[in-house]
Amino acid sequence: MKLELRGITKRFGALVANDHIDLTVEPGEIHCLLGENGAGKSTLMNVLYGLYRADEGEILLDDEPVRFHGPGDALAAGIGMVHQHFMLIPVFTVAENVMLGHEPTKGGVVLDLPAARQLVAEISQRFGFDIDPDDVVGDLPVGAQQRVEIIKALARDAKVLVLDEPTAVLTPQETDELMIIMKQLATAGTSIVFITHKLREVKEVADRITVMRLGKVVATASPSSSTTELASLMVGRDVDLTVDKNPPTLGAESFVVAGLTVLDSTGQRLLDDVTFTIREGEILAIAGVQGNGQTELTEAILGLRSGVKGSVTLDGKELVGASVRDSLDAGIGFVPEDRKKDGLVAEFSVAENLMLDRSVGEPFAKGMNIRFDYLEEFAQKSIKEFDIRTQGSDTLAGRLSGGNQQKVVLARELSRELRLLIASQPTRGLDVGSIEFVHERIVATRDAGIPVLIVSTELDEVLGLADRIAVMYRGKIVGIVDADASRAQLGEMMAGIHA
Amino acid sequence: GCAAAPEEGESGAESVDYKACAVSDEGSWNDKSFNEAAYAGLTKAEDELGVEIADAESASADDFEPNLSNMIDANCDIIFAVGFNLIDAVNAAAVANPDNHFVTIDGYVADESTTNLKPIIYSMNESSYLAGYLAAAYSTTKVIGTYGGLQIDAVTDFMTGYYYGAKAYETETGTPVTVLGWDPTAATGQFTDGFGDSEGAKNISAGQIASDADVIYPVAGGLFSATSEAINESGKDVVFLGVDQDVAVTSPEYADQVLTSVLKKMTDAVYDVIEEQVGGATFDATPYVGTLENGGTGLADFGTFDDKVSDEIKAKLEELTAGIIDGSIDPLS
Amino acid sequence: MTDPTPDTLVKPALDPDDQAPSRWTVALRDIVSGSPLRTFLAIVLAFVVGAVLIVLTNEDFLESVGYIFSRPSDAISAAVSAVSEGYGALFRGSILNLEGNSFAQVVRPLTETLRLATPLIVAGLGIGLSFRVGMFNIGGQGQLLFGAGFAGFVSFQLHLPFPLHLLVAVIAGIGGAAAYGALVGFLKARTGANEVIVTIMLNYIAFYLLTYLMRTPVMQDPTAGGTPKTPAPDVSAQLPLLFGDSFALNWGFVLVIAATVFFWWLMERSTLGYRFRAVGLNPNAALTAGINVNRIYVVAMAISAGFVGIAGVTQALGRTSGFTPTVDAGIGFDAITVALLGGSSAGGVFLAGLLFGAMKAGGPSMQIADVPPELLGVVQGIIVLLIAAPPLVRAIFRLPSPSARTAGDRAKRRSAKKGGVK
Amino acid sequence: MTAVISTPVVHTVTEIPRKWKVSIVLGVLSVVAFVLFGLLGDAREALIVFSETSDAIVLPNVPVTSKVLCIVVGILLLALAAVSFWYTVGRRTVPMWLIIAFTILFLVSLVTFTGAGSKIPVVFLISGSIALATPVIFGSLAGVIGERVGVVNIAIEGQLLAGAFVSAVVASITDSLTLGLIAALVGGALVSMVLAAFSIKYLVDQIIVGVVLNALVIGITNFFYAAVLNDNSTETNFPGTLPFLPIPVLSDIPVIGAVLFDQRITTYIMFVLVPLVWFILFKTKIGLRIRAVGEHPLAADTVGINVNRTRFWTVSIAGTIAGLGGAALTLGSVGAFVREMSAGQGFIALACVILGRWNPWLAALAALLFGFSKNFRIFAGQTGADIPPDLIAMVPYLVTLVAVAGLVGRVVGPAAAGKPYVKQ
Ligand SMILES: Nc1ncnc2c1ncn2[C@@H]1O[C@H](COP(=O)(O)OP(=O)(O)OP(=O)(O)O)[C@@H](O)[C@H]1O
Ligand SMILES: Nc1ncnc2c1ncn2[C@@H]1O[C@H](COP(=O)(O)OP(=O)(O)OP(=O)(O)O)[C@@H](O)[C@H]1O
Ligand SMILES: [Mg+2]
Ligand SMILES: [Mg+2]
Repeated sequence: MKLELRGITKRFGALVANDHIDLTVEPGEIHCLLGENGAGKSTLMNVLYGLYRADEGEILLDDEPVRFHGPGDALAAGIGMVHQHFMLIPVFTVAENVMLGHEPTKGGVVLDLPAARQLVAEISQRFGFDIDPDDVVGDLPVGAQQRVEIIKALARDAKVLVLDEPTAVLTPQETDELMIIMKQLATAGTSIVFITHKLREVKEVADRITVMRLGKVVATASPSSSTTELASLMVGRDVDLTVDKNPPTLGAESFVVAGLTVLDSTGQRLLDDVTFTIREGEILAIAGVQGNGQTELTEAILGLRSGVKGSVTLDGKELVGASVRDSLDAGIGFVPEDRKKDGLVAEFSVAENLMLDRSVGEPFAKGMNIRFDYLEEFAQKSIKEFDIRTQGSDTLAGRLSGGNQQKVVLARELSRELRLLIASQPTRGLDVGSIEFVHERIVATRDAGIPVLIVSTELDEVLGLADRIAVMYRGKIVGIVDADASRAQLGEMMAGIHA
Repeated sequence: GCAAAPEEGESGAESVDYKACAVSDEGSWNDKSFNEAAYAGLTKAEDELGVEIADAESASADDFEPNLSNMIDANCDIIFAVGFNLIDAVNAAAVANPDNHFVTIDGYVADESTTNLKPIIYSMNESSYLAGYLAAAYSTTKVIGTYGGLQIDAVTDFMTGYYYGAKAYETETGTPVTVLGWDPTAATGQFTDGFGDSEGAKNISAGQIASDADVIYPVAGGLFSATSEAINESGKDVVFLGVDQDVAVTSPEYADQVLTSVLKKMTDAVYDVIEEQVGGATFDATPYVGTLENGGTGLADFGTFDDKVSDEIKAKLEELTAGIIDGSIDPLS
Repeated sequence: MTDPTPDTLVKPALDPDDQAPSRWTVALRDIVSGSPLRTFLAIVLAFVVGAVLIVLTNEDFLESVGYIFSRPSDAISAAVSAVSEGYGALFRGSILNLEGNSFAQVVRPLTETLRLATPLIVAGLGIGLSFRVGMFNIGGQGQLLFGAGFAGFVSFQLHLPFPLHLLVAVIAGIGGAAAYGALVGFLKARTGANEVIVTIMLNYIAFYLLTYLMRTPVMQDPTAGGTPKTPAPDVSAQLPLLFGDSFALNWGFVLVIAATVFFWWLMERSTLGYRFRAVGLNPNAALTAGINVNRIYVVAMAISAGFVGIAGVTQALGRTSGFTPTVDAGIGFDAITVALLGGSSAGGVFLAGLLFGAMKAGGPSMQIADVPPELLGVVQGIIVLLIAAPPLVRAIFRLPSPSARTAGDRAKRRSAKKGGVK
Repeated sequence: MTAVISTPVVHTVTEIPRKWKVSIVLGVLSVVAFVLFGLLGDAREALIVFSETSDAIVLPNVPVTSKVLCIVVGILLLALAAVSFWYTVGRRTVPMWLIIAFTILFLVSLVTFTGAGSKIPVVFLISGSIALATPVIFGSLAGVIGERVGVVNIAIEGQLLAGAFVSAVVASITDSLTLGLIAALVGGALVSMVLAAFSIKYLVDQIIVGVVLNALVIGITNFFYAAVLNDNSTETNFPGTLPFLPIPVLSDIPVIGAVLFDQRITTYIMFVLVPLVWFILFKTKIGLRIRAVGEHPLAADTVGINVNRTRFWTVSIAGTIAGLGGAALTLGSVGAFVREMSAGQGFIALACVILGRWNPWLAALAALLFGFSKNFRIFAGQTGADIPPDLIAMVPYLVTLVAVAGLVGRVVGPAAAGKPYVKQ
């Protein structure tokens, strides 16, 4: 089926996420949509899918204008989508997830579960997926969930398939498998829109490429274009993602993690015998596909988890069993991976957020009273030093852009006397300018002789920042390598193959 | 809506310049029982004497005091505080407003020197004793039941009399009689969660019926309707006894289950007090105690059950009445 | 956006499934941001609905509707007089009694309003505090009963000289209620039990427990004859009258003003209040920032219940006679509506408590004017429902949407034109 | 949109932590039953009464020595507790059947102990419990459905009260019990619709709307009770009750017949609704969609399910069920409406929703347990057991509290319950 978008505009308040976007996808074509974080790719596809209502513009399928009032209409018209954030119901089985919305029934009322199972089995077999229809989706690894999403789309016989950053959660090997499937589908006549910002993938599968930046289509390119060419189209200037830093000046091994294991309430090992050390003045980066225990690792170090065994020492002080408060007092600065959920109180002002982890005693309080004058002074200083773009210290943190929210968290965490900095996904969702700033601050912290632990799923960031790299897979550290390791080697390690 | 408009200026009995007011205990006037009986005295005075009346229901104990003081502000000539729970509030009001006249029903005077507060109280154990004897005699299973709306003296007074009346039958005839729902020696028994708890009342009644009770004495205001429902559900031949008013008359829909009612003639007492005052009598604070002797309390007639109560029993009840009046029978033992 | 997979991991302190922040965020923002105009309009609207109910249940009006076409003026005048009599009585009972014979009689309604508002305000503060920590405390009734029970116990079982006795009784009441609140916080923190259900069950338990104790020598008034009732508090433990014998208003009101100021300081100025607010708005972030969220739940519930306990204290000690198990007089539940209406802020709750106190004070005189005071329950419900749903009030009165109107946004737009905030 | 996907890694389960709580509770209770009711129990005789003399088939009364039976049952309880320990040691969860069997046996022991020296009317104990549980079961079904679709229904109390009020008034005025029942459906649905509209359209917090609605329904019914019903109660508040509809033959079976087959239409509806709601939720297309909306509304939206419409109608229909519960309070029990007669049963229903883990069967069982504890108060009061009545009255609430805090604790409900769904 041929898909055509004409002049699609979508605003979120004052923000124009899509600005008069035109896009055509021919039948059987794999069309790549390339763009930085926040370029408006997902928004465009959500408009196509009927999830968002466009402010302007029209959609044509096989040259017929269509109007979608909701995803139901889009699905009926043959559009399938694998969403960037999976749209699976964790407590349902695979079969239930796949049939949801177009359930086979007996007599129009009672679910026909065998029929749904049959359908899942058939599709799995056709594409060589190893999926059991009766597995509960929440128990499946991410890669398998991804495949369930694809089965969902295929089960509805999608003529146009949108894949929104499907590779973000996949290992390189799984990515390769996915690309093969995409090619299979395209050959069978399905039109595919493939969203990513990984240039290698684009070059491998795309028939055509559309590049978006800041809500606009900035170019249409062919896969033969060079990587740097595509990159500068995407970013809007020449890119240099390397981080400027001097070789490390290493001090004592002040941070030691030994045999750290985390069990969840059902007894599963989320973290399995993790051991590493970081020296003063060194950055250790944890690489790995999302969901392999990185979150649990940082949370266990901070004291946010129960069921922790093993040992974590900072400057010789044991932190397993200590409270979060104790860990912070021991000198840990912590930048959580999800700043909105764990880093900030959105309804607090910038200033109030800056004292979140020091609400007792000096310097922000005197007795039970908050020292508002000191707080204001501190806030002004932080705003200036960290270039936080806000109307004032009393602006609510939730109203800041993502990058500035991150700067608030950094300003807070770096303002204490640190003995260890832990930063998870420090630049997720930030623009290039902010990324550079954050990287600079992290390197400066290292250069001040503080051990730094970075967790990032972006290989570029890991390679740019790290002095050493540890790769995690299924809760274990697969290996620790030097910063000059090759992408290929890291890729294999991320897939669980030992270096 | 096309009816003709009425003529202007119709009004009731010629009016006198006297205002009688009443404040209820927690609960509404239309409780088919205690409050209703007292309130009826007020409306009777309105109809027959032409006095002006005003009333206030109390939703909670917190309302007693404001309700009373509003009545004082509303220039009431006499204020009836209907219910045991109002004792404190009405005593305080009487002391604070020596020029107003108060009547407490079921209450007492806390301070001897108070001369503007008249208690109206009843010896309900006397008539209840008769009811207990009657119930025991009427019962074929020789199991009878009772329950209260709250475990307070104003309620258990009824139940105790009932218990000893039944036991009197037992001693007299030698037939063992089981009284469910109240044991005066241990002071334990069955009570609902207040006078509005019809669900509880129904279940207590159902439980007593399941244990073979065939006469039930609900001392719980209007909750007899729940007992009636329990009787209907059981499909058994069970009767109950009314309290306060003659239930067979005031709620005729239940007449075929009302063996008799134990009367607490508050309507008359309230009316009499107002009538006296309107007639110009000086306010007399001496307590009025309703007894079998002065007819303030007693059994109603047997209504539809008249022919089911043998003359023998009727005679016996007369005899007991006389005994209680002359003091030879103590209804509380 | 919700995660596609549930976080089945259990963090030590926080219920992972307790997604309270988002829900609470929305709710609290709604509540706390109630603009005065909207509140005013909601109150007006609720009284209009009340007027309609008065008219529809007025006998004269219903009679005259029967011949509305032959003489419509009757219906109209009946309606007008019913409403004006009803609301006139409300005014007379709660603000000024212009028919009064003496100054005292004229202004007594006002003091009655203050007296009845006293426990409502302070219980509302307590409930409001729990809201701001992200807990839904429906246990006002039980906490009030505990407060009254403990204060009462001290007031008639201990015998001490005047100011000391009163002081000890007040502290005992607050402490008793706070202990009860701490239990709720502990159960939530420790077992993850839903506090809505825990507090409701504890309401019943407190009621029956108190009733039981009032039948035992521990708390029974020996003269009450079987009735569950306490003895009168010793004079040395009673809250003294504020303006002499003509007015029932007592020092409890002053205590409550002090409590209101304390509440303001606690929530807006103190570090503890800061942590309460942080936990209420985003417990995850608070936990990550080293705040012991579980301990905050326990402490906050204790303080919340302590405030409600003050209401119990004024109920128990603001009288010369003993009290019964119904001493809470619905205040525990009304406090929830007061807190919602007052936006859980010190000033808001104070004003909301006054409004509800006025309605309570006006009830009896409405009754004399033959309008059931139950009407005020409807009016209160409608007010709070409207306050809770700002878009609805805006729709009814065609107010502009606030999103385009806040000062911040105007400033943002201005600066956006200038090329962004630098 | 920086939502973070954090998927726990799946590994082979190594050490499931042993959860002792259930076993310990059962252990303690079994020892209490064995020692207190059994060994130290009452040696008097209790007469177990299975049928009325008027029944079609009369089973003989069975006299038992209270103490002996309690010892026997106590041994069974100890055995069950031992089995539960065995499960826990083996790192397995104690199965539901065991907990249910234990509860029933414990109650048997309690009743036998209390009934020493008097009669134990079995039919009254069971059917009384069912009668007291009926409104709660209706309410909890409404709660289960509402939370399953993502709307927390604190307004069950208000729905019960509204259903009770309108059913009594309509049946009374029209003289038709059928119309009264229909009115109850409408009344419950109306309250639900306000709840749904405010929480779905106006995005007001669901708990707040629920609490306010309860207050409002109490206010409105109190007002009309005082302003209208009070003055002419025979016309407006004297509906009578629904007739009993014994099912021929079946109703003659001893005990079971009286309990299951000789009931009012409201009770029969309840018997049918519990399995029906379960079936609809878990076996039908609409049920799958309802649960999807309650778990992950956005995901449901992406497959073409209209989330808010599904929520609105599901909650509204659940409201009709709660409304019927209200009718069960009036037409199905005592007839006339009484002020605030729901008396907190809506909140108990809410507790049953959680105790029953959002499952209609378990919620109904929880409600039955509550009904039994209320009924036990009546039974104990009648046998003259000398426990202070105020303390017995406290038992149902204490049981609920202990169950919610002790046994259930941190259970996971529908993930999106309580959260509004906003579409861009
Ligand atoms: N629901 C929303 N409300 C407000 N703003 C939004 C919403 N969704 C997206 N945006 C904003 O619109 C812009 C485009 O977002 P979109 O998700 O389409 O980007 P993207 O190109 O898919 O980025 P990424 O590669 O990170 O997925 C961003 O600035 C984002 O913050
Ligand atoms: N809830 C909100 N209310 C008001 N303004 C908002 C809100 N959220 C975002 N904004 C404003 O909208 C603009 C765009 O925000 P957005 O988060 O999309 O920024 P961004 O382009 O992703 O920036 P960054 O790269 O720093 O994340 C910012 O100016 C921000 O202040
Ligand atoms: Mg995207
Ligand atoms: Mg951003």
